[in-house]
Amino acid sequence: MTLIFPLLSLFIWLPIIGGIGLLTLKNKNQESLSRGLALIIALISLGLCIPLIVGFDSGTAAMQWREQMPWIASLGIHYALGVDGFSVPLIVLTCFMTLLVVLASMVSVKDRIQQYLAAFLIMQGLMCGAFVALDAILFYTFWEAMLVPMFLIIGMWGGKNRIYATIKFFLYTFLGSVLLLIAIIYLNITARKMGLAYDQVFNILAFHNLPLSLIEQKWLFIAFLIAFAVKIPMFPVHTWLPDAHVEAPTGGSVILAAILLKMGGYGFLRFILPITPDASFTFATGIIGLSLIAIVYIALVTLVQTDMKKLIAYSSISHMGFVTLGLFIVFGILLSSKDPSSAVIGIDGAMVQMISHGFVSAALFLCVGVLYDRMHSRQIKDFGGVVNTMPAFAAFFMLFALANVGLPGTSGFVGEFLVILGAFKAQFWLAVLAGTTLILGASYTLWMVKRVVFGAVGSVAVGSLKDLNPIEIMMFVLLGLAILWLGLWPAPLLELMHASSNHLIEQLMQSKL
Amino acid sequence: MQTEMLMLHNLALIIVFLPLLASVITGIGCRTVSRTFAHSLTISAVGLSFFLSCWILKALVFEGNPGWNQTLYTWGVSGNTSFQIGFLIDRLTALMMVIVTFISWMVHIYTVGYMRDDPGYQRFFSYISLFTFGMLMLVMANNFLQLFFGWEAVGLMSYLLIGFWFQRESAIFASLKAFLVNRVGDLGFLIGIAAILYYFGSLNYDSVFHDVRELAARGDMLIIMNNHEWSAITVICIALFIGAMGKSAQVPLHVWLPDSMEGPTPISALIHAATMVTAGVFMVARMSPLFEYSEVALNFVLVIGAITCLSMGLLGVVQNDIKRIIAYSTLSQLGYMVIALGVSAYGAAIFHLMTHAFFKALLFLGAGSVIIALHHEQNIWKMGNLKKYMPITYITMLIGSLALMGFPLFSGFYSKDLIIEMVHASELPASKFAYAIVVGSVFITALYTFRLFFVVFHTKERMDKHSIEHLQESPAVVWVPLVLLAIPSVIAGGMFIQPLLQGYFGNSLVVHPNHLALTEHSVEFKGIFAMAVQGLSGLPFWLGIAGILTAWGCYIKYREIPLLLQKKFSLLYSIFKNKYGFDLFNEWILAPGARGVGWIFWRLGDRLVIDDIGVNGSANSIGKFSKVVRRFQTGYLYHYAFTMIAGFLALLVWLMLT
Amino acid sequence: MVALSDYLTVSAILFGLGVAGIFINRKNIITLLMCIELLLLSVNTNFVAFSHFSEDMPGQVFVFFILTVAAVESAIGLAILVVLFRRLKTINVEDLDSLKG
Amino acid sequence: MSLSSHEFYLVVPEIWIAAMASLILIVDLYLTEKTRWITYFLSQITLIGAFYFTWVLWGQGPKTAFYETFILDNIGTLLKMVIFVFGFFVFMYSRKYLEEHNSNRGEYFVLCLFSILGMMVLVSARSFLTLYLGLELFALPLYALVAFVRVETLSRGLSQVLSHETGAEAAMKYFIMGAMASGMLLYGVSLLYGVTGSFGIAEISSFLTQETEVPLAVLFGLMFILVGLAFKFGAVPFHMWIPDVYQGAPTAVTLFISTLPKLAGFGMAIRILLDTFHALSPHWQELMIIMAILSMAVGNIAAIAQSNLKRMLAYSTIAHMGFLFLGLLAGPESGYAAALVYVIIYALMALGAFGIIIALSYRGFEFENIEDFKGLAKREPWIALMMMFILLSLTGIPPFAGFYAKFLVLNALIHAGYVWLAAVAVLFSVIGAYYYLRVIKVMFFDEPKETLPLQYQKVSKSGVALVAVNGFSVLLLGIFPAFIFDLAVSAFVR
Repeated sequence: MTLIFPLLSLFIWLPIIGGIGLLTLKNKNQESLSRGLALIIALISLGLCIPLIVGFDSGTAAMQWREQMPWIASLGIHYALGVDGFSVPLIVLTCFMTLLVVLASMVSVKDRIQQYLAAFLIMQGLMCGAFVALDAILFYTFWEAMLVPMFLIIGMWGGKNRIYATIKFFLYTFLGSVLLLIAIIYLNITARKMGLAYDQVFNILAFHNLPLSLIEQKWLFIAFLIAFAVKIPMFPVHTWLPDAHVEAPTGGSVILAAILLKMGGYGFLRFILPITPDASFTFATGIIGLSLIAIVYIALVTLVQTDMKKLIAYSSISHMGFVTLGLFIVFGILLSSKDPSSAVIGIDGAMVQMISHGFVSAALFLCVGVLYDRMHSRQIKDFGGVVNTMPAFAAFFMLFALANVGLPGTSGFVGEFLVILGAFKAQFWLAVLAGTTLILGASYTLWMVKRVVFGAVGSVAVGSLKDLNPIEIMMFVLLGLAILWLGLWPAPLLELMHASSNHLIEQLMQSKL
Repeated sequence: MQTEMLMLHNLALIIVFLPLLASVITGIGCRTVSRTFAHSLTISAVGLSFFLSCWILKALVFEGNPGWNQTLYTWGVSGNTSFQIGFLIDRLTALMMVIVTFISWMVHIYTVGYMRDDPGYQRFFSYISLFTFGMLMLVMANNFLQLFFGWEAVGLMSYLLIGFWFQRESAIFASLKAFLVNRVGDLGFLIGIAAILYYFGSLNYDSVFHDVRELAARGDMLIIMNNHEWSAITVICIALFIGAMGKSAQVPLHVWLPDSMEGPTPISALIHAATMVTAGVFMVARMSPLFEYSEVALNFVLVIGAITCLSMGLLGVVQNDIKRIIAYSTLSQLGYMVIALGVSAYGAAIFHLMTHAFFKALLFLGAGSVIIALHHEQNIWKMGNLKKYMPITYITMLIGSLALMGFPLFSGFYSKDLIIEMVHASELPASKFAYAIVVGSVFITALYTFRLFFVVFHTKERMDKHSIEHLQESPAVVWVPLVLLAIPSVIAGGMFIQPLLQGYFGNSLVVHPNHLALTEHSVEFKGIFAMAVQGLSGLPFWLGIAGILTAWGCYIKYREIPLLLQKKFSLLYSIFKNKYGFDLFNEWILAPGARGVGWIFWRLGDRLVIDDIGVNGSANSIGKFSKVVRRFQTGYLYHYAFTMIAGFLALLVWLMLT
Repeated sequence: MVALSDYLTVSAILFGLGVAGIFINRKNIITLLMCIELLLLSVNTNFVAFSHFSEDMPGQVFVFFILTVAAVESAIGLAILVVLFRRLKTINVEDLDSLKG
Repeated sequence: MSLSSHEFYLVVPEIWIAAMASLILIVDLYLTEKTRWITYFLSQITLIGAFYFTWVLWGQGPKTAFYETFILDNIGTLLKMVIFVFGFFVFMYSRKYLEEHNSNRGEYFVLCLFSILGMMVLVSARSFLTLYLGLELFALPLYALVAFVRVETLSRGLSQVLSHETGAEAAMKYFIMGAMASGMLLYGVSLLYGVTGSFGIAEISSFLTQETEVPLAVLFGLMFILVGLAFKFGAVPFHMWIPDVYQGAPTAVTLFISTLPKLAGFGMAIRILLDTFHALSPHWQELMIIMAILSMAVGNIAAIAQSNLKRMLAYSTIAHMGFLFLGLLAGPESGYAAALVYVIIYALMALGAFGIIIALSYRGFEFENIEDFKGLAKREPWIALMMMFILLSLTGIPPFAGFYAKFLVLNALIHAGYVWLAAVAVLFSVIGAYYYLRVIKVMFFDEPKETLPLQYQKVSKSGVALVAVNGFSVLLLGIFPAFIFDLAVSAFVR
């Protein structure tokens, strides 16, 4: 056994311990101290991504940076960590977003800043934990524990209706995830019956190879689906999202949209597809149908929203529809073409869409946050002509809106493009229906931009708005660069997960029956 | 040779990225850089691009360089598909590059005068340079991904430029409308691209064009609906053409173009007349190897073009806004180009695209000159007799008008006449119908063109006193581009028709052996003057003359005729006035319909069914149930005891029964 | 000859009376205490009867323990009753309803 | 047959507690207000000593004594040790409460010690005779404790809080119901005795194993005994006493009732279900399933509408006992161990929850309404945080201990083939999550109430420390749950 540097543990525990440390800080100027400390921790976390990527071998789908030690030995539960091409980008995204949230809090959060930052740092550790956990129970632990800081963030720093929103958020997701636990235990029992080694009985990768009958797979699929569908969220279990987003403080919305939703997509990649390939195949049509409903129906709903955050939240649902669509058209492609590698496009599209949506939705929420800080309103009707007083803001807002529209050259385009290309391979009408997002997405986004940013100065309040301060500009520049980079040159990202996508396709092609 | 190619490769890069660089610099620093800096930087960048484009054109045309396909970088690899960014330079591209950079350069210069007092001066230059970049990306692309990038980039720029005066409600409305309508087309375009990837496994032009014959031979069919199969190529071509319909404003996706006149006039000239709207035409020409294999698609193209050509020309006759008249004329002329595409006369389409770019830019800039002289007055009925005050504008506009109506020897004559001949020669089922329309449209073109011309430059002054006092010829930065554009508007037709017919485009355009009209025609070509003389005896010429005379009769001599006609055919007039109801449909049925459906979904689906009934409903019912359950805990001992005994007995019964 | 079943029937009736007394009586708490005694007595009857008929002594030993415990129970019950009466000035079962819901 | 001195060696802890309790009872008579701490001190010594003596006996089983009426085995020993540990913490929490409510008299500790003695007898019972005696010994002091009067408070005429008045009512209800339940248990025992001719657990067990046809009287007996058992746990429909007693009793007593009796009840369940009726498991498993589902349903649903925290926690107890039943019915392989872990962790959480109520209460003011917790996070951030830990643990959110308790039970349940039951159980815990969240919401999201009755006192440092130890042990047990699980498994190794 070779001793390796516990990089992944660092990703988890550095922010968590930092967050706890922040809570216990007692000092005369503890506020500025905690801001500084949080910033340093966030920066170090982001810095850790460099060795993570540099040391990552994108040529193999095997887990890397592995760590494993017994945790609850008698049950075979391990503290097992590892990353592959799917988790690395998500970890980077997580660290990046936390840094942004910390930056954003510099100007906008004044109430209980210590706890606020601590909650987000702990959140970061937990999210990274979920992305790197290879043990199902460890994953579940992080997955569930995440609810708590988010619950507090929405409840403590949220808007008027925050209580309803946060309890709804908690219960919705909790309801989804309890069945996940049942499914995990069921798999564990199966693994034990198979006589798997004791360090394998809760291992997610070992789950991938368990032989399961179709009926078992179907039930497992449903249990997993409920958990992940709520997180993504898929129609019709999406209604927690608009409420949670609207009421959450800016940082909460950012993390919620940028990373928490990705948990659902990640769950599909890590659990549903490899563990229940045959059931996934059976249910693919249904999931694709739900995805299309998300894309079209939700887009229409988005059109009539009057609250900016709600609008962006609904648009998130619509965009996440592409993730599930991308993942499940794979089966259609595999059916219609014999070449398995042509199906990779669906997985790639879904993954890029997740990362991109992370950046774009976060950026848009930050934009709304910037406006909210100044006007204390999120209603579209209260704005109008913001560009007159905040030209720099308007420029960034425009950029992010265009990324949301999926304009080529921005990250928003790449995922949708790949998924639509893939959808056509599966079925002509799928591509057409998915493609309606081109029109609907542009409609709701740019209509909002029109009403908020453009036009003559709408009110006295808008007339006295102050443009971005340096910290906000820094945030937006970072986001803008990320969005453009991903849009103009997604090759590094695609390369990073190349092997993992191929591996997933192989797993999907191999029936467990 | 090696080094020369390398240099040309780098030249191509420079051509594309100079405008981008200039735009980014002015854009980021738009509040800090001076106006002079902004315009000198962008003008020199685009100017340099123009000269370098000329250089490349020279290398291709005169030095026998066959063109090349260069790869810039790999955008991404997914599965077995590799997406590359690169440039395909051939004669078609080179010509487009020259047109684009030239028009753009002219507009840049013109803008210095036109936008002199605008607070968004630097921003404007940034936008139009960025537009130039997008357009160059579009025409130089060697793959569909990049084509789509350029396609959307110019769409974006048109959105931003139409809404340039963001305080005007009408402008931002028009910009949104333009973007959305274009997106409808883009949906088709994207489907086309997806189909190409599906059938060809690649998005690169060369491999697609290489494999198309094989695909056609294989005759792959795509099941659209049950028992409804379409040939794959037809689907691809129609889908792509739907994209072109959006960009090139073909019926029914034309509605954005007239409204886009809300943007500053240089934009109308640059985007909505000369370059962007022709992107669709260019794209179809570029895709000629595909379209040639689908008769159905060609017929579709032809019919759409014909409908647009006639119907939009008719609308031009009843408009009163100087820019809108020209906009409708643009629509009609785009119809001509699309018709040319439909009959496989890609060369003629590109030719008309080029001549049209010159004279339409000229007309727009001329109109802009008038508008700015009248302090942003656009209603032609508030103008009149401007020839007295603005001689240069007057003359250049006259040249533009003659070119537009296709007066022999002017550029428009050659291109338009060529198209008419082509349509005549075509053997497609729809060509008879199209022929009638192209010929008829000549009359209408002349009518609306000279209606505008006469009303604006002749007749009485109808401006208010204040305007008349300040009325004078526009400054040099405005009229110099007019003159510079007037020159090609006259000579471009004569200059280029010969090389065009003698196979200028070489292998960059492909015509199926069955549709070889254009090359056949070249045999009969006897020289530009001979063609002009021949044109004098043709029906189109006389129809044009009739159009001018009618305009003269109606708007100078007998002013009461149009009013009489208006009364007489009031129904027809109101149809024309309402632009066949497209806008009404979109604004009163489609958009509110979508919002209404969205609202219903939201309130009924999300709020009522999922939230109120599903989520909150179950929560509330549990809450209510909780109150009921609570009531069982009465507090009375005897109830407690009874529950215990009853429970005991029930369990006992269960135990005994099972 | 009295058969085992007769004893058992009697004790079952006693037990039933005790139980019914607890939930039918709505007036006096002391009645409840008596009912509980009745329950225990029926159990005792059972034990003694079984013990006798199976000639097994330990059953009757159990009865002694039950009797002792029953005494203790009564003591505690009455003590609580006293406290209750001091507080509420009532020993009505129906008045014991401040804790509910 | 004769008794050997060796047999007395096995019951040293019991003797020690009995002797010490009697001693304290006497000593307490001679103590003044100022020296009252001696009672407390002696009680804790008693528990520590008992823990030590039991510790010595660990691993020495299984041995029976006193004519097969007493058994020393690992499960009993472990339960006793856990009972002492919890008793120790209960006393620590209670001391301050008793002082503040002017009822710092020896009776509380003495009664508790006697009750503990009863529990010890109960969990070591090898015969229904000892089982019954243990049960009564553990229950009777509790009836008295619930009615625990604070005469001083009354005479000084300070403002009275509901629980002072309701103690007697709760005690009466508890007493009547308890007596009825033990009567039914006894009736069942008598039936069993009639059929098998013995009330020794071993004899009955072997009788049942040999018998292929189950006599009807045995089923009746089983049912009656199950009632006695279910009553102790407060499983529906034998739960009616729980809310009233939890709410009505002084919080220090509620604290005691909500923790230790659950452990003792678990011992009783093992003695009855595993030791006696193992052969009839198909029969009682079905009944347990029904009671478990009913308990989870009624407990979780009724808790939602509560405004009194003690009462809400009482209903939550009912729900948790339903979950515990699931572990018990899941069978011997891992179910009992899982249930044992569950009951220990549940006791820990209940200890914390009621302990926090005690820590927050002060002279004349019971901190028992959910409303009182408004804005607690601002006034007592540490206490609020610990309360949140405990509530989340009760909900079953990892990484808190409650999650692993639930996880182990579910694991056992699914292993036994009851996947559907596991699904039902988790769905009910989602409903349960709501009322726990509501308390967290009140503590963290609401603004503090403007005025609190009487003079508000901040929780003392030692109180916070005690709560923190409790809260962090909930967290730490969640992060490192392995040892407690191993312990539970080893308790069932024979």
